[in-house]
Amino acid sequence: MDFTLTAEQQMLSDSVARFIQNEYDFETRTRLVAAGDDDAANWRTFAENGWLAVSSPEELGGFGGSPIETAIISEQFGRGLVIEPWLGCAVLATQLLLASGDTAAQAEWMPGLCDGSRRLAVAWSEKEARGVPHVVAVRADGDARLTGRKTLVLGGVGADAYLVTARVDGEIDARGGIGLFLVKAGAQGLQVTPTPLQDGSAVAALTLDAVAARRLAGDGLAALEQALAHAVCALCAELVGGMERAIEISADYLRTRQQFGVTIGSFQSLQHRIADMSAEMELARSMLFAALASLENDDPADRGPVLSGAKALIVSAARSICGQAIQLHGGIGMTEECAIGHYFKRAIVADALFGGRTLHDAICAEALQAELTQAAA
Amino acid sequence: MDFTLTAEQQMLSDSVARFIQNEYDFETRTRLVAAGDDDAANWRTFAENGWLAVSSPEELGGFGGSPIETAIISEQFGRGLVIEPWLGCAVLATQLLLASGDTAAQAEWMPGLCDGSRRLAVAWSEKEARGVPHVVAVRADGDARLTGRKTLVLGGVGADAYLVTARVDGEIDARGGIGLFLVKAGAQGLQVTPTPLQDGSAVAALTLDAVAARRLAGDGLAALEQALAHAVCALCAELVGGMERAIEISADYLRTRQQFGVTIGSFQSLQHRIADMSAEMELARSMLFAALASLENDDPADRGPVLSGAKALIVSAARSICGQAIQLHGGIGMTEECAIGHYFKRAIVADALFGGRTLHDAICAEALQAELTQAAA
Amino acid sequence: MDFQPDPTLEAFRETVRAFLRDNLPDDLVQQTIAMVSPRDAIIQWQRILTAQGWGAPYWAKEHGGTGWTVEQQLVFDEECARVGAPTLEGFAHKLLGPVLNQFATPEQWETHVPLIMKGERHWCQGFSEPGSGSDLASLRTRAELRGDRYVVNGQKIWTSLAHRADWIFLLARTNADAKKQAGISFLLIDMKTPGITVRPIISIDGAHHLNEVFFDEVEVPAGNLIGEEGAGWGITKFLLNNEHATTADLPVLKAYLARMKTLASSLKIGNTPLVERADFAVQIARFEAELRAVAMMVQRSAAFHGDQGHYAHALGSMLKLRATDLQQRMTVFLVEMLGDDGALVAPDEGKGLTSEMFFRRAATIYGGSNEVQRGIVAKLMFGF
Amino acid sequence: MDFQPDPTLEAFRETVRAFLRDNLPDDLVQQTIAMVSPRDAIIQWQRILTAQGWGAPYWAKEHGGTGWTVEQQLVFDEECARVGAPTLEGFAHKLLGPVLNQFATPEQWETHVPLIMKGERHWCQGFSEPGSGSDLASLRTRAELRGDRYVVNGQKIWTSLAHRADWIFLLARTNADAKKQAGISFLLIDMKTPGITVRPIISIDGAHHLNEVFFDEVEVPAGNLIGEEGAGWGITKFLLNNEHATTADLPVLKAYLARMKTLASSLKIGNTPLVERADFAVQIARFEAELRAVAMMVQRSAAFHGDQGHYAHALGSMLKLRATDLQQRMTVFLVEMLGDDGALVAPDEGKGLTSEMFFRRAATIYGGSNEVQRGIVAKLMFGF
Repeated sequence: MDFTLTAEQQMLSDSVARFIQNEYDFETRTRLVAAGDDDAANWRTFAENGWLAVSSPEELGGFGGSPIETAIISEQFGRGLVIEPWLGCAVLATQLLLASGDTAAQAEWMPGLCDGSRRLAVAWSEKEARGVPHVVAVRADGDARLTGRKTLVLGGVGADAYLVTARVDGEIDARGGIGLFLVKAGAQGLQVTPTPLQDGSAVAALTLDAVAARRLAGDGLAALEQALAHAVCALCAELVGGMERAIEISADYLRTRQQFGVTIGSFQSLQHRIADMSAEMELARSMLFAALASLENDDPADRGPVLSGAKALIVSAARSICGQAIQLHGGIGMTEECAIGHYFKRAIVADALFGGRTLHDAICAEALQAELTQAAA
Repeated sequence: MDFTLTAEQQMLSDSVARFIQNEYDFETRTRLVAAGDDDAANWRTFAENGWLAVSSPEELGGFGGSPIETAIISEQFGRGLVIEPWLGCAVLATQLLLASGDTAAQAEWMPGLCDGSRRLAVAWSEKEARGVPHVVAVRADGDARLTGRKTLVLGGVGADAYLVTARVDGEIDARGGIGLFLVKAGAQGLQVTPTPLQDGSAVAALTLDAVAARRLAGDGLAALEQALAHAVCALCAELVGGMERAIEISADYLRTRQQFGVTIGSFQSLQHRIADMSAEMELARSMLFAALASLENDDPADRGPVLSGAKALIVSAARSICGQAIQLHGGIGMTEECAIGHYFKRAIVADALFGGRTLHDAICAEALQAELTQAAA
Repeated sequence: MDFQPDPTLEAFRETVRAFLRDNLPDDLVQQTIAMVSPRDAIIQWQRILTAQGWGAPYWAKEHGGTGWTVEQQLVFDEECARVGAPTLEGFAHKLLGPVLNQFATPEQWETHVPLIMKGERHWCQGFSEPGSGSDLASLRTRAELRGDRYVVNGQKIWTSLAHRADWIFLLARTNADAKKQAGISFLLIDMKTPGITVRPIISIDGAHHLNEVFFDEVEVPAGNLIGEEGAGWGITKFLLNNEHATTADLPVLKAYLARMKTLASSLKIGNTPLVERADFAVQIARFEAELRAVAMMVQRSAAFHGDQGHYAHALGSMLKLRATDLQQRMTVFLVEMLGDDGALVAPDEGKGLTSEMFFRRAATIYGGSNEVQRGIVAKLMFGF
Repeated sequence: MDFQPDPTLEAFRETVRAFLRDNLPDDLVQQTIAMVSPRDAIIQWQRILTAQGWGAPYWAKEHGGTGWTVEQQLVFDEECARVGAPTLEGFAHKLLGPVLNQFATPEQWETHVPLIMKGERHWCQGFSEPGSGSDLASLRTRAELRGDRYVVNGQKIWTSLAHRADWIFLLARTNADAKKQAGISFLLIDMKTPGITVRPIISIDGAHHLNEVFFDEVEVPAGNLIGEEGAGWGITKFLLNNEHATTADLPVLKAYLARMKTLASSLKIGNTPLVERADFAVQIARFEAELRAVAMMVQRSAAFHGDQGHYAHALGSMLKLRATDLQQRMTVFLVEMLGDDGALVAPDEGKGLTSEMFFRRAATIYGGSNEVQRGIVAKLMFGF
């Protein structure tokens, strides 16, 4: 293991940080949110800088980076509260396409995903999935026509096509019988409803009524689980960046805000609070590293509880730290025009993405039970 | 509801407080612990002051008080970290005898319990009970001869007889088939092993090998659950007293201890800490009142989750507050000769008595599930 | 001390229930948990209450109130919240009202209270300023006596509902030379007076509750001063001391728990309702237990009503610490329970819960921040 | 940055395992989790290590150490803890050793280090005094130079293992006129020197680890001064900075987790092992996850080894905050798992766990209290 960024990684990190600083300050972001959509120009910038292709294999037009490069970008995006569908399109959809092993679909879509000219989004979640990828009620009939409803489709507004999980067989929560399908935007029977998130970004709900689709090759559920593992790591990296920035903003505020004739940073109770917040953030960052190590090294079967543990711990840390950051700001922290509350909003939304804390705790507990039962046998 | 002590209650509280102050200071207590046994003279004092009979019915030689009077005494005993078997003998055993409804046994034993000349102890817990009263492996044969092992018998050293739960029928965790038996000290086949607790008090483990016993009338399990409800309230009251005293001792220390040229009570972070400890203690005290209200007013079937919730919350508060009280003392708090650590020890022991936090949380959760299932049906 | 249920209180509860059953119009019933009701609903409901003789449920009989005990007031609040009755105009009833009853001249009282009872005069509170949050006594808004009028200049901030209030009660500095607290006075001002500008502040729940209020040469009749000049700080302490049992928001906490139970039954993972999972059930059960303790702490605090002693005051601060913390944890968990819907601005289920959760972040800031409360507890209980 | 496993490190782990398999005598294996081993066991084990060339596993080759990387050292500690090898004499290896390597004269080094490598000289640390806990620089023990000797008078407290130590390294004030930190020097003293009295302190786990040490006209050769007169504070900062990755006690945390898993399988309610209950399983699983994060934080902190920069130093303090908190929560839960046995001094199961739990209350006090660490973090990270 090596915790120091390589020269290339440092350059990547610096270039994203520069973009945030110069082209994505809080006022700019506020205007984007008010406009109700992300900015096509920004997506072009992402593509031109190679960020959209950073962790895709070279033979498919990518730069062959690892999840670490994705995490480096995500962390900076988290600092900037970027609302573009990086997580949904550039991470989740791209990784799902790669994991599917459907070489025809890859050949068709990867170039456009890498150069930013086209976007794919993943429609996997449903009302009663709550983060469990094999809870699927959307049905595919024998002609690969899909019917049902998908929620929380990240990057679903304006996507050119959707990767959709649908059930070809079995009960709603059976692990088997799930296929991965490609649905073109504008397909007959497909209704895409933009649903704004609390954090200012826009996702979509999909209603499918016998929509024509093409089934992709390979094990759809396994591919989705692989892609979700990447997405969870990217989200965790984003939250670590967000917490770090929220602490910096709070420290700046403590240095300037005066009460009782002194800066409030001179109060020991607030000094100790921000120290505890920092310690919690560094623990979360350490957890992110553990998740990345597991994603790189472990069998898919083993890394489930590691990633679930990371999601649970890091989201909890983000909610706690960003909530306290509001508290350190007092009244001003409660306003829409102050950046700090938006870090908290993102942390709240993050819990709902890819399954909440209670689910991930339960996944870890079940893995522990399996381990000990096996050891006893 | 009335939160003000009546004149009689105030007198009772004052008289116990006076006893602690004058005859049970920390040095005296330390000598008692070192001697390895409680003090017969103290027990006589308890009896002479009527404390042992305070919540027993008048027709059986008691003063007809409610659980509130028991709680008043327990709170003061908690402040003084009293090691005499008040909880085991004067509360649990007396209440079990009363709840059993066996009038012959009551007539035989109550006078001696009230005047302090005799002691009963309850042997209900077992290694695998962990607070669940109907987990009973000790067996009673057709001749009421008991065989098996009981743990954590409060007041079990020097008791004149034992009230023992034993299984006459069914599996180890069946709710039915449990009888309540009276076993005389010195009975053949009975081995009483003193087992010192972490907090300096002495309990006993009982090994029974075909010990002759007399089965008491009534539903043994229901009587035990009733008696345990009283004991849980008394223990909670004791812990509230203990927390309150631990906070007072810590505040005194903060006022006197000098570091960096000032008393450490001038540090804001420690001021805020002790304020939070106080708030947690007052919440625990409120919870105690809720438990007492439930014990007085609710059906036994309804008060289970109330008392479990109280046990879980109050023990957790006690561990947290008394642990922080050590921290406020620094190194000196880690020493056997400093009182503060002993409040923490009692809080740790309290979790093990009558079932731990995890069990009581689970009882509350199961009650909630039953409530919602019933509502849905 | 006893914990016997009070039969007269239970009878009172039945009376309130019956009244609500018979008198609360269906179109006034609100679905959201805690938000302030629309102005019209408040007015209409106030008239109904006044007609019943319940127009001032928190005040003594001598002041035209119901003369209910604190326990009765809690029952009234709880029953109203349970059926979704409109909120009362809290500034008038819980904050300004007791101040008028205690400190106003008969003329002042006659000017304002009848309008409160009719529901026709709504108030807001002008305490905080941009530079004076936790350090309230450092406020800088000036009220200068010129002849028979005070001329007010300055700025207030975080003024809840200023945009729909008719009048404001505020603190202003009438003596620049006096030491911090000593120069502060308590004034009532008609919001229609020239020179007042209200500017909205959008809070993180996306809603408009809060405002900035600017005062530019605002002329106020000298008769609108409550108490003596310079007595404002004492009046404020009196007012804030009445506030703690209210900041606990017990009826709202109970509504949160009820909502958790509903959601636990209706929401599912696959085919399994959340409540059947031990992991969800244990968290809700813990909230239920903690809420039981907070509810009893509210009763204890309420039983001290009027007592200005150290312990009573400190207990109020401790209640604020614990209740606001619980409000925040419960609302975060409620949003967590919503699953995907918890991320949405306009969810299928749980509408209003995310707003509620964001809004609750302010609970540890307003009414004296929790840091200030800890300082109060440390001082009152231990002399630090 | 990469998280590839290092094959040479895995090979090293195999080497350590093989060594332990072949060389750790059965009678030296200890069952308790974290306690310091008996003196004889330490000596015997030190000899075995030295014979292997591993007599100083934490030092650079130039100082006679193994020259292992920090990662290798962590592997070594972890493998030793896993099989229950005796502890090393930590004061010598982790605290004094690096100081001698950095600041001692060649003569001083030759006097002490070979005896450390033979296991024949055990040390204790004389920093804290009754009036100087968190405020270490206020210490009052005096060392007065008279001719070629320092004469030491004063008192130390919380001196771990002083009763079995051969020598003590301590801080004393050599210049009463200098400002607080400036007058402090670092001395080595033979515990057999006349005038030294050791008085036991029994700690709340009922055991004797701690002591008071009194110095009454204790004569110490001037050659026992490390560094310059007055350089003691700088040496102390160097020493404490090396301490954080150690205070995390990662191998011990891992042993706690292993113990939880064992107990979860072996202990039952009725016929049901605890692990089959979701309520126990989820708590252990959470500890496992948090421990994974702490373990990675230890690696990160260790990778800064030698870096005296602000961030590296602050990260060490943050690690101390999080790891000691975890130690306390894990041990309290372990005792909770024991059920009835958790209340007993001599339980059937879980012997030593309650002692361990009580002892861990000190983890947030020693090595710079957690309050001091928070102050350090606030200062280094934010300039407060």
